[in-house]
Amino acid sequence: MTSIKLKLKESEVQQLKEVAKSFNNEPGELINVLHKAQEIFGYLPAEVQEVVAQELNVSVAKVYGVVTFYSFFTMLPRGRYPISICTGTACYVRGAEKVLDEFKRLLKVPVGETTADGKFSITCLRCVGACGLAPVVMVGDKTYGRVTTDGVKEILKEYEDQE
Amino acid sequence: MIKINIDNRTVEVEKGTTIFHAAKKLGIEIPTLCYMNLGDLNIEHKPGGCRVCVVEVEGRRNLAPACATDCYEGMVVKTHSMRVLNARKTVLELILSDHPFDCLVCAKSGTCDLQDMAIKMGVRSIPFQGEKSTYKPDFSPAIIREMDKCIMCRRCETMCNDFQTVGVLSGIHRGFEAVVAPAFERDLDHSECTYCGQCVAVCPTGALVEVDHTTQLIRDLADTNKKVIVQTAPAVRAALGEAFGLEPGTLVTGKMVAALRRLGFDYVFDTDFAADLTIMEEGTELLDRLTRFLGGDKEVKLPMLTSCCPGWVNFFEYHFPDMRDIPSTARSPQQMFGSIAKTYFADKIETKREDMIVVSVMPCVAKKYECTRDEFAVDGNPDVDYSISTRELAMLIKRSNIDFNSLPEEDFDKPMGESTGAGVIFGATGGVIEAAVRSAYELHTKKQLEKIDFEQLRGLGGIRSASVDFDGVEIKIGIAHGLGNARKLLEDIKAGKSEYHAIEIMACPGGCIGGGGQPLHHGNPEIIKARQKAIYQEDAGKPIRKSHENPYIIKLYEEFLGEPMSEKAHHLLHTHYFDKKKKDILID
Amino acid sequence: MAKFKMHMLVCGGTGCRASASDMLYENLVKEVKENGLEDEVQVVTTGCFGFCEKGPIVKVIPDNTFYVSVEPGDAKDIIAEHAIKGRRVQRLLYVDPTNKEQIADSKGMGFYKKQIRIALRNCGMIDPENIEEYLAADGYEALGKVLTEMTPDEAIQEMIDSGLRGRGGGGFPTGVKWKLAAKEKADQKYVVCNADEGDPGAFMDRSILEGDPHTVLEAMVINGYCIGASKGLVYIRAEYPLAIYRLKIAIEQAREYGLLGNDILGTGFSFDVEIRYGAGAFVCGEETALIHSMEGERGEPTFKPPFPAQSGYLGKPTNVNNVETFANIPVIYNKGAKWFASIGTEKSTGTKVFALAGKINNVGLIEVPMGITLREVIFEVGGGIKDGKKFKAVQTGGPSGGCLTEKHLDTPIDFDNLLAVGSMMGSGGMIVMDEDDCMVAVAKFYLDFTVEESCGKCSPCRIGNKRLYELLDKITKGQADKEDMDNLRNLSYVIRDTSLCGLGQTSPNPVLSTMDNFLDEYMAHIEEGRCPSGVCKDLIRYEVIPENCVGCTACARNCPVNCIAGERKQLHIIDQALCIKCGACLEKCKFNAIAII
Amino acid sequence: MTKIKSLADLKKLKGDLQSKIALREKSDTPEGRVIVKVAMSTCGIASGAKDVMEYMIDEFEKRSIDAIVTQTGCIGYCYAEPTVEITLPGNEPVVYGYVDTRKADEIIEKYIKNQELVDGILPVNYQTIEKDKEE
Repeated sequence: MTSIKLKLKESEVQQLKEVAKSFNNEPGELINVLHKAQEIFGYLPAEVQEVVAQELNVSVAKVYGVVTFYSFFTMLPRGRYPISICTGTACYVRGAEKVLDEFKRLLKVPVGETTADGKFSITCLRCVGACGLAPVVMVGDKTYGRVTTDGVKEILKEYEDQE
Repeated sequence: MIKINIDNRTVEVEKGTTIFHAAKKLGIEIPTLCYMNLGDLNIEHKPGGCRVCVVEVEGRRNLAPACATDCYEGMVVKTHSMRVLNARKTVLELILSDHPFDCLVCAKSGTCDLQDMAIKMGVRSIPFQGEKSTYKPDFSPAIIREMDKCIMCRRCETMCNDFQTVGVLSGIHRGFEAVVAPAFERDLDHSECTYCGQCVAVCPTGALVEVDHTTQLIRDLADTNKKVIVQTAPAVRAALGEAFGLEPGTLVTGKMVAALRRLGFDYVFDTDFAADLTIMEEGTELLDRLTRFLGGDKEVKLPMLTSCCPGWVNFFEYHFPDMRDIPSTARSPQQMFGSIAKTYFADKIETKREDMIVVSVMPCVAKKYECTRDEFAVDGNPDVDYSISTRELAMLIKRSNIDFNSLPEEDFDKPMGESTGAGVIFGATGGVIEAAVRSAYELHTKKQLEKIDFEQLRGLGGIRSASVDFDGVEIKIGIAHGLGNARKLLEDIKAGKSEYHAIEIMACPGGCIGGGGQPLHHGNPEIIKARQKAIYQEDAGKPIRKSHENPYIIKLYEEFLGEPMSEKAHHLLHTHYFDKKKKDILID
Repeated sequence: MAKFKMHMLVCGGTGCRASASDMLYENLVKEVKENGLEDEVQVVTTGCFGFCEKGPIVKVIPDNTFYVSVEPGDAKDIIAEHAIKGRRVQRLLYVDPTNKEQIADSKGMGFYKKQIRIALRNCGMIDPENIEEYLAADGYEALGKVLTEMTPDEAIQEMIDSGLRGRGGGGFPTGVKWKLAAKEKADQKYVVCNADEGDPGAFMDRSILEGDPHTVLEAMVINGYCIGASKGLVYIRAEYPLAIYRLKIAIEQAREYGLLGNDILGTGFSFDVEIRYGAGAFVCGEETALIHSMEGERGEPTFKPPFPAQSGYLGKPTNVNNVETFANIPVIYNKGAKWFASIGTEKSTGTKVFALAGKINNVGLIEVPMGITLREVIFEVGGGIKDGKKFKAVQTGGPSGGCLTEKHLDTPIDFDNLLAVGSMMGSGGMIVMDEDDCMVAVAKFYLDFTVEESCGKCSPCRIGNKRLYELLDKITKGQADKEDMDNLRNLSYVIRDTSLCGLGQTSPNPVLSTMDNFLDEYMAHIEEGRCPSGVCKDLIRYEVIPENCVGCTACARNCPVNCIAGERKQLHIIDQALCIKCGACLEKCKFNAIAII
Repeated sequence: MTKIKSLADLKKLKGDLQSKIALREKSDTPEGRVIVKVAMSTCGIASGAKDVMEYMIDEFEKRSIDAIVTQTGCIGYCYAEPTVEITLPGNEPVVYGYVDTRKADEIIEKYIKNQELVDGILPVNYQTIEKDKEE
């Protein structure tokens, strides 16, 4: 754990406080508030969790306990183009693992991490419910179906030219 | 009432009784690692997580956790069928497969529930090998966390959150990675931990233990240049015997003194002496505040809160810093003792402060932290050098080849070993306030108390209240033990709803007798009750039972301090509190 | 404008193509041309009819003639007889196996009864973002009927009579569950819709919410009326943005039309629905865990009793049903419990939606009556195994279910039968596996899932599943011995016997069922160090077959670790020490010169 | 929209809506309108249903075809996404699978304009429950 304290943008903190208020600062709304917080900040660093804890009057440990329980919440900033590879059963039997390996090989980062340039990050997720298109890969909100190892290169190419 | 059959025997139990308790009625001890029930203290923890207590219930598809399954009429239960024993042993082997095998060098060895269970189940090898959980050990001033040894019973979490409402510990991550930890897996030192030690008191394994000062102590005792002085807290004598196989509630004051002397302490003193001193200061402060209040002073802060419990002091510094002017400024007995020992007594025996080591034996883990606070040191030399727990003392006695049970009864040394019954009852919830009332009443009314025992202040209810007639003035008193209960009283004060004049707060269940440094109660609330009884028994047997009548206290004021709340007393016996609430959210 | 008088639909599904439908198509086109019918008869290929057993299939429009087992040579007759003379070719007609009657018109074929759409009735039919289309399709009529014509007790009785069982996995009778919640006395009760579809490979709940969100809302209001609740909550996966979006629209519209909110349909009954988001925890499909999650806690299950019906959300009586269960409910009230109970089997009434996936041709959502056999589902509705491979196993019930084999194919599907053969209905995932799937690796895949999704609260699930996974891993690496098999089995039994919630109680099913049905595969790994399906990386090698290698260099160029050596037009060799067994060479080789050994 | 106040209101509204939909489908022209339903569920959209839908709307306008295009949920043919259902006036609905813009163009030109079937029809292989018809 890094000891360098992250500085949050005041406007974003304010936004988060508004969100908490819109949920009546109810401790029971913790998960809803965390969802919104992740939308605002992109991820949930310790500092954000501290604000959430303060606003909902729950212990930071509890917030952290909840954040680490659910795989949807992340404490690491994701890449500008977060790549999610579905590793649900349908995708698994149709070769998701090979697709995942190819992403890892080409981007040279393990699952859960972001490339040095902050462009791509790789995560695995469980079934997006598009099993008909297995194996499925998502980049941001865009879904790619029937992805092959060859297709991996093409997907990356789409984003490499940007920025 | 319903009838059920356990291991071919019938028992009648009330509706809502679990299999675990029904079996107990038949003398069947179903093993468990996570279940904990502290009866009167209103702490029941039954997550049904360890699955060691599983039993076979006829007609049920899978095994049932005895701790969480209610009995029903006609239920047929088997607690040691082949299926049960195999499952129980396998579950235990699984737990052990994710546990370090360093039993021989573990602080908990011999008092570890997991070790006990492995012996009981006859585990001879672990059929499962695989990844083990590893965590960075966490060394705080009072508590050591070695989460490799955590078995996820979550008792600590319940104590920290539900009972203490401190909220430092929480279950984090999930699945195999799940463990109990402070936020962001930071060290306790960087959390809002009060060091109350209740997590340590209930931990079934060596995952949570206190910081061990015994080696340091042995070294200091061997140093001939040092005068080593020990003080023992009231609750220690009511529990130390348990470590030597004596019945809970056996008073071992005399043997304890003898043992300490044999260990090599130069002076064996009593924290009770300092407790009497605390009453002089705190009682005077209370009377002062009351007099001003009754005289119409609107500025005066009431109720006054006691301040002897270091866990409690930490608690309000973290959680209610804006109310830190309400508690008494009197230092705790441990610190008053250290302060007087290293001034008044040091002068008496003509020893320099640096050559004196003051050690305390405490039922407490937070005391280890308290004596490290900067404000309790002079030029970096602490008033109390370190504090050892009742458990550490027991270990030390054993290590030093002392047969505790055959020791003679000996008396404390003078002058700081002389105490009254009022000092003794500091060890139980309600005791501090009772001691204060005994003195304050007489000092205020200038009348003799007819009845010294204030039964209405005793008991084990989490929040208790009583009123005492101070010769026409009704003084309302509140008592809370457990920080969760304290929180309720504080919130009332904050909301202006509190009617009390004085409130006693102790962090631990039952007060110091249930402290985090005591021999482990292994979830048996009867032990705490027995210790409480012993405390009041010691009080009843004392010739002097009111602090202000302690001749050595009187002498101390005459020779050294002057008056209670004098400038010197202020300097040596009072303190101030800090705002420890974290509010440093950085904004760009 | 060219208008054909006749269309000939030739099945171009993979199954039929395997039985030469391509040639049939060509022959038909040729015949049409030769007879100069180009302007009258059009021949087109279609997707799978789902009747692959009797393929290739030709359907003639407009008379709906359905020809089965048509061979390429039959093209001549079909054109000559049917197209020119207007007479059906009798010998190619389908014969009903029950009464041996020839059926000419496909509409009369029992085959179409294989799928009945109740829960999915509106999916793909109406615009999910337009309440008017739902209303036009009998929407909210069941609600009107229940609110104005039935007492809560009567409505619950109707539900009990229908025999509907929870579609989320457990199969608990829905009406009975409602009754339990109804009899509790409380100032507030809750209806919860479990839309936290976590079973990998199942997506019917998402489809229903995306295609017909109002049906769920309507059912929730009915549920609320029955148990005396005025608040409903939908607990939905945050990973389903479209479903959330459409559900929100539906809630808004229902409020606008007064179908949610106060005094619904002037009956004085009030009910409203809120959305709660899941955050990616499979265990939250378990009701107590789901409720804790909705309360903002870690989604750890708690021991039952108390059941949610007694003490659920915020300690109040709560009824939890899943999306598919709710989707059936309006139809039950519209058409009656008796009608519903007439579909399916005696103990499992109605239909079940399955998500067919894996090595099957027609990956998709199907809704079939209970009691249909696995064979019918896989080989008829599902169109058989992909690429003409051999069927090996079908996994039902997701990570809680088991792998069933050839010998189970004729088992009628219902809650109890699946349980009896070591699997379970689960939420309706159905993953088909072929000869290329290693069953030990499949079991390991599921355990990997369970290990990741275990909440960690109870020891057998937290540590036991990890150890199960490690034992399986050992087997797939060829490092296990027979004792490990004993440990694997004992551990599986103990985890099942001692775990706190359904997740752990069922997590060993994939292991136990594969051990029971594919013991030889396990033993091949252990005794021979061999993976019969050629899947387990540590037990296989990629080798160049010298006779087939032409030295095209394709493999060497595509090898990610450059471990293939060889000059152009010369034999290539794989350096086994460097090979990472990614299989790229095998994929790239056009000459069958690379083999898994 | 005013709230529906009673069951009678609800039934009346349903009747109105059904005829409104029927009317909408009839259009002013004697032949009636072409009804196009695009399956827009997650998997449909992921495989490009949105592009297909937009393309068809544009093309209908360009080619002056009187059609209404609506979105709908998943029909279950996940393997063949995107899927589009087309109902020509007076005809049974026909579902096409694997529809991309090129295929859509072919469907418009051949099927919609000329009632010429195009390869890739997905046969209906399920039963629907009978809807209760009002009066």
